Amino acid sequence: MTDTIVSYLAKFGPFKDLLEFLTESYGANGPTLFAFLIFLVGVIIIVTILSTIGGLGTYAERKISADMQLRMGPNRVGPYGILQFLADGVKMLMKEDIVPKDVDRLLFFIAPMLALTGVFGTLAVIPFSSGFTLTDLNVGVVYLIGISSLVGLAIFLGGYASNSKWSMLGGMRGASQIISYEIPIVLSILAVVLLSGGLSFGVITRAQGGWPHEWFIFHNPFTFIGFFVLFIGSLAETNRAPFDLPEAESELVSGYHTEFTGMRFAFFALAEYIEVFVVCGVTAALFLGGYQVPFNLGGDTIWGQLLQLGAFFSKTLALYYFVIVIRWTLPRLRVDQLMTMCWKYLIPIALFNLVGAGVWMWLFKGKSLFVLLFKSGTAAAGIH
Amino acid sequence: MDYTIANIAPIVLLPFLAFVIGSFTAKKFPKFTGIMVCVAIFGSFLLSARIFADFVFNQYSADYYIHKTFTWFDLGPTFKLNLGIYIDQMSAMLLLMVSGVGFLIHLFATYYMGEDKRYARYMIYMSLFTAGMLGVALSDNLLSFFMFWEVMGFCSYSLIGFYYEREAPGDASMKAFMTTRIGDVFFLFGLLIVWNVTTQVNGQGSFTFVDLYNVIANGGFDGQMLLGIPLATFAGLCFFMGTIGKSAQFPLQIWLPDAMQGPTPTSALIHAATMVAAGVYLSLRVYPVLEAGHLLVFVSYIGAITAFGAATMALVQTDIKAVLAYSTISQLGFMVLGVGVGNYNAAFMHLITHAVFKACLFLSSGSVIHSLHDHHTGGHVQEMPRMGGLRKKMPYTAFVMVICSLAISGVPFFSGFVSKDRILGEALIMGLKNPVYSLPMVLGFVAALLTAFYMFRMIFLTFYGAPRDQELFDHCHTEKFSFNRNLPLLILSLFTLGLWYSGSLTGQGLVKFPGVENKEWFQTLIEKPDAHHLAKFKNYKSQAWGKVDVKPAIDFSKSHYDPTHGLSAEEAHHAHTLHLYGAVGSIFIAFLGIFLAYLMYIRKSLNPGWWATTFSGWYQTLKNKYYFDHFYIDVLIKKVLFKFQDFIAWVDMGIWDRIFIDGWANVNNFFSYWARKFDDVVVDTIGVDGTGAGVRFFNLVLRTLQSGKIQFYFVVIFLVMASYLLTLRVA
Amino acid sequence: MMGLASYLIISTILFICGVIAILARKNIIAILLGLELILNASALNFVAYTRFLNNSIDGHIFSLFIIVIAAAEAAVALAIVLRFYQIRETVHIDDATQLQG
Amino acid sequence: MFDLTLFFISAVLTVIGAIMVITTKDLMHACIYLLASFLGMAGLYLTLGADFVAAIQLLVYVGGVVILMVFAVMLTGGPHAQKQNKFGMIKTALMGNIRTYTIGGLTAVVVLLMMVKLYISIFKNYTAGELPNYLPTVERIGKSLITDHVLAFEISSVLLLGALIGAAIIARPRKNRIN
Repeated sequence: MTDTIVSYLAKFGPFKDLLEFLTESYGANGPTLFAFLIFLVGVIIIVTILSTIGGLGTYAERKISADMQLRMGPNRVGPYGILQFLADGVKMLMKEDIVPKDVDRLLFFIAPMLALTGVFGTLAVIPFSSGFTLTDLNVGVVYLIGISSLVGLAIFLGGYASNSKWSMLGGMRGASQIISYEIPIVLSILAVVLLSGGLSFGVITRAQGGWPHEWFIFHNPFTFIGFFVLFIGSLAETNRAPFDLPEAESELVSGYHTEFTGMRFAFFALAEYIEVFVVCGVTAALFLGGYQVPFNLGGDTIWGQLLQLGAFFSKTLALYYFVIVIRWTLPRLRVDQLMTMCWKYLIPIALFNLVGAGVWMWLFKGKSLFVLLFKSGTAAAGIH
Repeated sequence: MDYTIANIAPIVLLPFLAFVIGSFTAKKFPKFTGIMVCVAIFGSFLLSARIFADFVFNQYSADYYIHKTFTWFDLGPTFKLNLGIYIDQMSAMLLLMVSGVGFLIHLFATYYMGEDKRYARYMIYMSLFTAGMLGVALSDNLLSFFMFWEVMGFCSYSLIGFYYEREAPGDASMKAFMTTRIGDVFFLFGLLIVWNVTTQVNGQGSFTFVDLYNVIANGGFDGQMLLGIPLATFAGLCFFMGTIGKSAQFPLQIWLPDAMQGPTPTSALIHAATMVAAGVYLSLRVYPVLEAGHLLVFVSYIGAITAFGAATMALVQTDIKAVLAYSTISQLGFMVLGVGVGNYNAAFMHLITHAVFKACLFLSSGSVIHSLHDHHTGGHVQEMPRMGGLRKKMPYTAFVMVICSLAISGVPFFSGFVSKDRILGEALIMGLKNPVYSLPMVLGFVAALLTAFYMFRMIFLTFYGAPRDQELFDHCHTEKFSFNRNLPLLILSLFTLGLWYSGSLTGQGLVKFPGVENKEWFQTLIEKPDAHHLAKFKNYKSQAWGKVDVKPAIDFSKSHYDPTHGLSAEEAHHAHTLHLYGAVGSIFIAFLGIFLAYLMYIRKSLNPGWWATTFSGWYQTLKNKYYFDHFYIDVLIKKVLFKFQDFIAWVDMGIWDRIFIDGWANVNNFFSYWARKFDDVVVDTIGVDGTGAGVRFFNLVLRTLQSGKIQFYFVVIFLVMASYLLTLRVA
Repeated sequence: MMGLASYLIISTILFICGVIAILARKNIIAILLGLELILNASALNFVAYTRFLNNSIDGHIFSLFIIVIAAAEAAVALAIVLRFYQIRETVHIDDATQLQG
Repeated sequence: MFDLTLFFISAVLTVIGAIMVITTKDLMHACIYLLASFLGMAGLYLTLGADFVAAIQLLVYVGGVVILMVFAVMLTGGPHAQKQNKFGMIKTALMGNIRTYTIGGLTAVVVLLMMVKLYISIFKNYTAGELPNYLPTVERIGKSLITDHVLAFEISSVLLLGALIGAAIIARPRKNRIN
C-alpha cells in the first residue's frame, strides 16, 4: 500500500490542485476520495488497454501461425486484418447464450466471472513502469500467485458445472495441471525474491539494471535455469501450447468451455489471452529487468515513464511472440508426461535452483556473475 | 653381623619350601625329595650356626637381642597384630640344637626309611615339622608360637600315624593329637588373657614376649581376679597346661609311649629332642607369668611326680623304644622340676643336653631294631627279651648306646651329669630351705637312681649276655660303618661330653679348664627373667622387618661368669657347699643304679622274677601304667563324658525342642488360621469380586458415552472446552 | 466501527458457523469445511488482537502457522477420507463408527 | 473511508459465505461459498494491516485448500453424496435421540454464557487506543520467523513434509481394491 499510482501522480501540478480542492471540500476523507478517483480512472484505462491487447493477441496468434504455415491469416477486417478481434467480439455478443439442462446454474454463471476476476486481479500489481503500476504491494508476488490460482479453480468449476463428461475431464485436467505447475513457478520466483530481497515487483525490478548483463537472467547460472522453469510453468499455467490439454480439440472437443457459448466463452478466451500477457509481463519483470531502461533514462518525468513503458511492453511482447511461436511448433503432451514433467523434473530443478541461488548469494555476497568476472570487487557497487 | 630377612627367614622357610616342593615331587622323585629335604635342613643349620656364633662367641652379652616385626593385621587402632622374630641367647642356642640334631636325624632317616615305599612322604613331613620347631624357636610372640606349635602337633599326628595300614598307629596318632589338643586349648585361654591384659595396660593388644614382660614388670596382672583366682595364676596355669599337654607331663603323659608306633627317627626327632622340648621352652619363655602367679611350687611338684612315675614305669618295660619313651617323660619331668625349683638356665641346659643324647639313644635303638628282622612275621623285632649279645653284631651302635646311657644316667664328665646335677643341687637347696620343696627333692633323687638302673638294664638286656633268640641273632648281619647310619650317632655321642656345656669336666669347677669364664655360657648368657630382671625389657625396641639391623650402633656390654650367681658371698658359699653335696650324692646314686643293673642282669645275683612276684601288685600297676589309660578311658570318658553327653542331649531334645521349636509351631498355626479367615472374607469377597462388579457397572455408563459417533465426540469436546473457558477469570 | 469488537463478532460468527457445519452436516468433507472455518476464525482473532492490542508481530506469525498447518491437516484429512471412501464406499459420518466403545 | 468500504465488503463476504456454507445442500456450492468467505477473510486481514498474512491466505486457502476440497468432493462420490448409508437408511441431519439434544442444548447454553462473559469483559475494559498506522509487515515477519520462532518454523517444515508424503501414500489407490 506504499507507493501506488496515486502517490506518483500526486507529485504533478494539476493533480496536486485537485487534491487540495478535495481535501478542503471533504476534509479528512479527501485524500481517499482523490485516491479512489485516480484508481477508478487508472483501472478503466488499464482494463481497456489490456482487453485490446488480449484481442490483438488472438489476432497476432492467427497472423503468426498463418505466417509460419506460409498462409495469409486474417486480412479482411481492417488493414491487414488488424480489427479481426473486434469482429470476433461482436460475433460473441451476437451469439445465443445457451445454458444446457441440469447444469449447476450458480457455478455455470460464476466460473467465467471467476476466471476474469482472477486475471484482472493480477493487473493491479503488474509493474508497467515505476509510476504506472497500480499498487506496488510489498507482497505483490505472493498476491499475484494467489489470485492467479483462482483461474485454475474457475477452469475446474467451468468443467464441472457444464454437466458433461468431456468438459468434466477437461476441467479436472486443467485444475490439476495448473495446481501442479504452480509449485515450480513459485519456487523459481522465490529464487528471484531471494536475490532481490523483496516481494514487491518494484523492488525486484529496481534490483535489476537496464543493461542485459544487469538483468537477473544473467545474474547467475541458477537464475538462468530459473527463467526457463518459470517460462515453461507459465505456459502450463495458461494452458498454452504443449500443455493445452484441457481444451485439446482432438480429444475433448474444446475441453472445459465446450458448453459455454457467447459472452461466457468470450470471458474465458479473453481471460486466457490476458493471462498470457500477464504471465509474460511477470516473467519479463522478474528476469528481464522489467521497465528498466539502459542509460537509466527512466525516471519520474513523463518521458522517463513512457520510455519505461516502452521497455516493459517490448520485452513482454517479445515473450508473447515466443509463446505463440511455441504453440505451433511443439506437439501436445500426454497427461502422464505432463505430470511426470512437472513433478519429476521441473520441481527438483526448481528446488535445486532455489538452493543454488541461496548458496550463490551467501558465497559471492549477491554479486552477479558479470560483476565477478569483469569488474574487481571494489569497482562495481554490486547489484544488491 | 647385620641381620636382614635374607639371613633369618630362610631358617624357617628352607625346610617349609622343601616340604612344599617335596609334596609335588614326592611320588615321582622320592630319592631327590629326600636329598632336597636334607640339604634344606643343612641350610638352616648353617644359618643357625652363623647366628649362634654371632650371639655366643663374639657378642657374648646376656642382653643382646634381635627383634624384627612386621604388621600382619591392622584393623584400626584397637586391633593391630604384629608378628616377627625375636632372637636372644636362649633361642640362638635352641636354634642351633634343633637344626643340628634335626639334620643328623634326617641323615639317619635317609638310611632308616630308605626302602620304605612312602619314603618321600615321610621326609616331607619331617621337614615340615622341623620348620615348625624352628618357627617356635624364632617367633617373638605367643600367637606365631602357638601357630608353629600347632604345625608341630599336626606333623606329630601324621608321623605317628605313618604306617596307616595297621590300626594301632592310627589310634596312637589320634590319642597323641587329642591329649596335646587339651593342653593347647588352655594355651589358647592363656593367649586371650595376655591379649586382654596388654590391651588394658597399654591400650594396644599385643602377644609379644617383650610387651608381656613389660606388662608384668609394671604390675599389669596385680589385683585382677578371674573366677576367684588371681589372673596371673590362672594365666600361668593355662600356659603350664600347654606344657603338660605337649611335654607329656603328669596328667597327660599317656600319649608319648603310644607315640612309639611311629618310625624311630620320628620318635627321635619329635618325641625326644624337639617337640616335647617346645613345651618346656614355652614355660621358660612365660616364666615371669608363672612367677607372678606363684605357681613355681606346683610346677616343681608336677615335674617331680612325672619324673618319678615315668622312671618307675620304665623299669618294667620290655620294648626297647618304650623304655626310652618313659625315660624321655622322666627327663622332661626333671626339666620342669628345674623350672619349678628356679634353676632357669640349668633347666634349659638339661633341655639341650637331653635332646642330644636322647636323640642318639633313639637312633641307635632304631638301628638295632632295623637290623633285627624276624622272618616269620616279616616285621622288625623290638622286644628286649628276644635280644641279647648284640654287641658282637653291632659294635658301633653298642658303643654309642653305652656312651649315651652313661650320659643320661648322670655319670660325671658327661653332659647329663652336668645339667641334671645342677637341677638336683638347686632342688636340694630349695628343699632344705623350704620344707614344701622337700618331696620334689626326694622324688628327684630317687628318679635319678631309677634312671641309671633302667638304662643299664636296657643296655645289658640288648647288648650283653647270651642271645636269647638264636635264630634272630643269626639273621642279624654284622654292622658295617656307613655314613648315614653310624656317622650321625658318633657325632651326637661326641656332643654328650660335659665340657661343651660347662667348660669343666664335672661342671662343678672341680676340674677347671683355663679361661673357663666364657665356656660357661649356659650359666652366664641365659638370665632368668624373674621380677628384678624384667626392667631391662623396658627399652627394648622392635625394628620394622626388612630393614637392615641398626643394632650394632648400640654396643652391648660383655657379661662375665659370676660364680656367686648374684647371691651374697655367704649365701653363695652355703649354696656352693650344698651343690657339692648334691653332686657327690648324684654321682653315688648313678653308680649305685648301674651296679644294681649289673647285679641283676649280668651277674644275675638278683632275680628280676623275684622282684616281680614279691611286689606283684606294684609290678602289675607299673605294667599297665598306673592304670592311667584305664582311668581315662573307662572312668573319665565312659562314665563322666558319656553321661554328660546324655544329659546335654536330654536338655536339647526335651526342653529346647519341645518348648521353643514346637511351641513356636502352634503360634504359627494360630496366626495362619486367622490370616486365612481374613483373606477369605475381606480380600476375596469385598476386594476382588467387589471391584469386578464395580467395573461392570462403570462399563455400562462408559459404553453409552463411546457411541462411535464422531460428531457426538466433537460436541463433548466442545462442551468441555466451553465450560473450561467459562471458569477462566477473564481480566 | 472497525474496532476490535466487530472483528471478534465476525470471528465468533465464523466459529459458530464452523461448529454448526461440523455438527449438522453428515458428509465428512462438509465437516472438514466446518473445521477450516473454525481455524480461520481463530487466525482472524490473532491478527485482530495484534492490530488493536500490542502490535507485536507474533500474532501474524501464529496465524501464518495456523494457515500452514490447517492446509497440511486438510491434505491429510482428505487423503484419509479418500481411503475411507475406497474401503467403505461411503463418506457418511455415521458409518465411521468402528472405534465404538 | 477506503478502509471502511474494504472492511464492510470483506466482512459481508465472509459472514454470508460462512452462513451459506452451512445452509447449501449442494457440497460444491458449499466449497464455493467457503472460497468466498476465505476471500472475505483476506480482505479483513488487509484492513487489519496484515498484508503478508492476507497474501498467504489467498495463496494457501484460495489457491490450495478449496481446490483440494473440490477435488475431494469429486473423488468421493460427487456433491450429492447419497443421503442414506449402506443399509439404505436415509440419515437426516436432525436424526438423533434425547441424549444428543440434551448435550447439544447444554453446550449451546454454556457457549452462550462464555460468549457473554467474554464480550462483557472486552466491552468493559477495552478502549480503542490510537491505532498505529500501517507498516509493511513482511520484513518484520521474516525476521522474527527466523530469529524468535525458528523452532516452530523448522518443525512446521518437517510437519509439512510429513503431511505431503503421508497424504500421498494414504490416498494412493491400492492395487487390491476391496469393493
